[in-house]
Amino acid sequence: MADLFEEDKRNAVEERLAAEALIVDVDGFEGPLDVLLMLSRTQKVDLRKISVLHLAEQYLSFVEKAKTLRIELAADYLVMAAWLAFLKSRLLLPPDPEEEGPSGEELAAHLAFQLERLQAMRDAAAQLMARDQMGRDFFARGLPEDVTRVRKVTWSATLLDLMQAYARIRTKDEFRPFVLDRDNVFTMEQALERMRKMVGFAGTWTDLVSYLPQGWEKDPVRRRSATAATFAASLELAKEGKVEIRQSDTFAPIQLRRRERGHE
Amino acid sequence: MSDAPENQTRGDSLFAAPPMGEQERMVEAILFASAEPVTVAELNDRMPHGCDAAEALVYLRKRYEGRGVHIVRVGDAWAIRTAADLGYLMQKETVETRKLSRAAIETLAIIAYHQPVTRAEIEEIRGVSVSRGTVDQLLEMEWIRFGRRRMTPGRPVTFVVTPAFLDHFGLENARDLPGLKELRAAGLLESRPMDGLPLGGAQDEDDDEVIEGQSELFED
Amino acid sequence: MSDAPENQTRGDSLFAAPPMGEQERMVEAILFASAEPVTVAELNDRMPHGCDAAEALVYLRKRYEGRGVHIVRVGDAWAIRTAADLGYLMQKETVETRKLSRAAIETLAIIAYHQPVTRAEIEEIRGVSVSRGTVDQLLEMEWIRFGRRRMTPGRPVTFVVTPAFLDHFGLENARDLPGLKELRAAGLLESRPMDGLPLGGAQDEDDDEVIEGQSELFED
Repeated sequence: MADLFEEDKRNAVEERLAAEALIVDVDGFEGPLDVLLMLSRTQKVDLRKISVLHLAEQYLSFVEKAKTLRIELAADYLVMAAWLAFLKSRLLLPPDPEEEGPSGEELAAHLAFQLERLQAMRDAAAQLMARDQMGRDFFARGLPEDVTRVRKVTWSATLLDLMQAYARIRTKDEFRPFVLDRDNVFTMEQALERMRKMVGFAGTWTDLVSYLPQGWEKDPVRRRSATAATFAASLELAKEGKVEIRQSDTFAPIQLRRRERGHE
Repeated sequence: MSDAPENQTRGDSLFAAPPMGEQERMVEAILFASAEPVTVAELNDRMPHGCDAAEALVYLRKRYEGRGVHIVRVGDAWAIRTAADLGYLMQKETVETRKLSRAAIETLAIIAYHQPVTRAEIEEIRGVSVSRGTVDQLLEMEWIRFGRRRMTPGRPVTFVVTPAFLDHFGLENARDLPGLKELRAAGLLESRPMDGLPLGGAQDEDDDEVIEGQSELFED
Repeated sequence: MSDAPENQTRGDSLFAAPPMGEQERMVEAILFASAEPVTVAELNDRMPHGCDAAEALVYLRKRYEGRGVHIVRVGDAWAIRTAADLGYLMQKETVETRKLSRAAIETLAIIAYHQPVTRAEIEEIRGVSVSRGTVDQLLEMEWIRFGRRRMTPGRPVTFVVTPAFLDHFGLENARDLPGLKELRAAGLLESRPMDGLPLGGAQDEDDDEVIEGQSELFED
């Protein structure tokens, strides 16, 4: 008996403290559900057996107290108050068969479920945080050895790549006639100019080779170019009627001489 | 050892795998070298052809029982962690974790126990809207991440906990959360939507998600 | 053990030291979690009063003999390190296959067709200078090597292809390379005209290549 009395007294004190705390410290609550959960604890019963009617009354008086203390309550606290006042009337009045939607009991049961679930999550959170935690109770390797990434690059190239590359270079070469080395080229214009000056003196058959410019006879490249140019020039001169050309046999020396006008 | 037949089958492969004792050493070396948990797949990948890291782990785990460090499982990965009873020796290594707000801790617990869970569902449970900062903080700590979108109108994103969360709290698995079974048995992990209650922050959020039955994430 | 008197002196202290097995666990955990090697003095400092870290280290060291990790001495401090023979597990090899650059393949082709060939000759044929990186790469791949020095002024080095090159391209001999005529017959010379512009240039990664006059190198 004495124990019970003691407990009641203690409860009363706790309740008072809690009520004071919530009024003074309303900002500390995380919304109406938090307040309801806090208030429900003062009922000292299993959350499943909570009296939602009583809870609604507790909440409404909490809001009243807050008003008298001129504590500004956020809108959702007032919305909850209005809803709980409605729930209270539903619970007190006999059910209206015309009324649609969930009954007062159903709404109360759901509120009780929500409170129980929130409490369960808070307990779970506390249990979680009470677990051994890494970096506090147990530790990972302090000196991890990095896995060195060895990147091995294999280069791919096929024989075809190789041949195409080579072909590309060679093709490039074949299509670069414009940058030919002029030093080793004797043009037909040059040959023509040279021969015009010389043919006047060529009264007898003379080998074409003797018309090659000085210094172009030895080097095969220069010789080829000079020969071709001189030959082309002599054909040009023949066309103009300035010279006559003859060749006794295939691959025999080509000879030319001045064409005398009077011979015609 | 009961692994003789196992070894025999493995002997059929082209290259003989190293003896199990060697494999155990390899797993030991790799786990010691890494601060992060290493998956069995990665272990097998790094070990020579034909190795069976999972089996080697069984032996290694046994070997470290009762020692100063343990072989622990984190999701499908494995790591070595110091024994929790020796934590007091590690003041030097202790990392000051940022103090989490009550809202953050509650939100984390709700995500862990109800995952995958939408923001609206978290708000329904807590009865207040969840601030962006809270979610951001948990995301930044890499304790939660986005899960799949819920196939409901608005396709809201869901949140789930990460392997880093499991590692931090020494959980092998999300199913090992303390009291999970009891909570489920008591029906407290169910979502029971009811219209007309002025609770939850869902209405003030952009995503007016429809709260529906909790999916069975822990049933796998 | 010769440390019995030591223990006795310490036994005089107010609190009995934990059993040696426990001390071993402690050393194990501290060495594991510490970011740097730990001295015996520091170990003793961190462990409960009356502990003998040096002795615990002896046991712990023995315990790890032949394991995947070892207790090693670093200066006058101690650390856990991977066994040397398992170092290869700490490497992850990623093989990447990349296509040889155009500059490299052209240089390689010239060396293959004209070997032994000097760098100046390669440049003459390509019409652009050959970057050091390109030659180095081919040398590193062991597809080309230095040949004899050319007996001309400056004694320039020459390049030749290697057996590894022949092996890679499935050639018995560099002379097996198809000649210009065959290239043409195979349609490989049917490239479009060049308008006198070098084909390479733009795509070559050695962008500082200088276009030079073409020479008569092909008059062989």
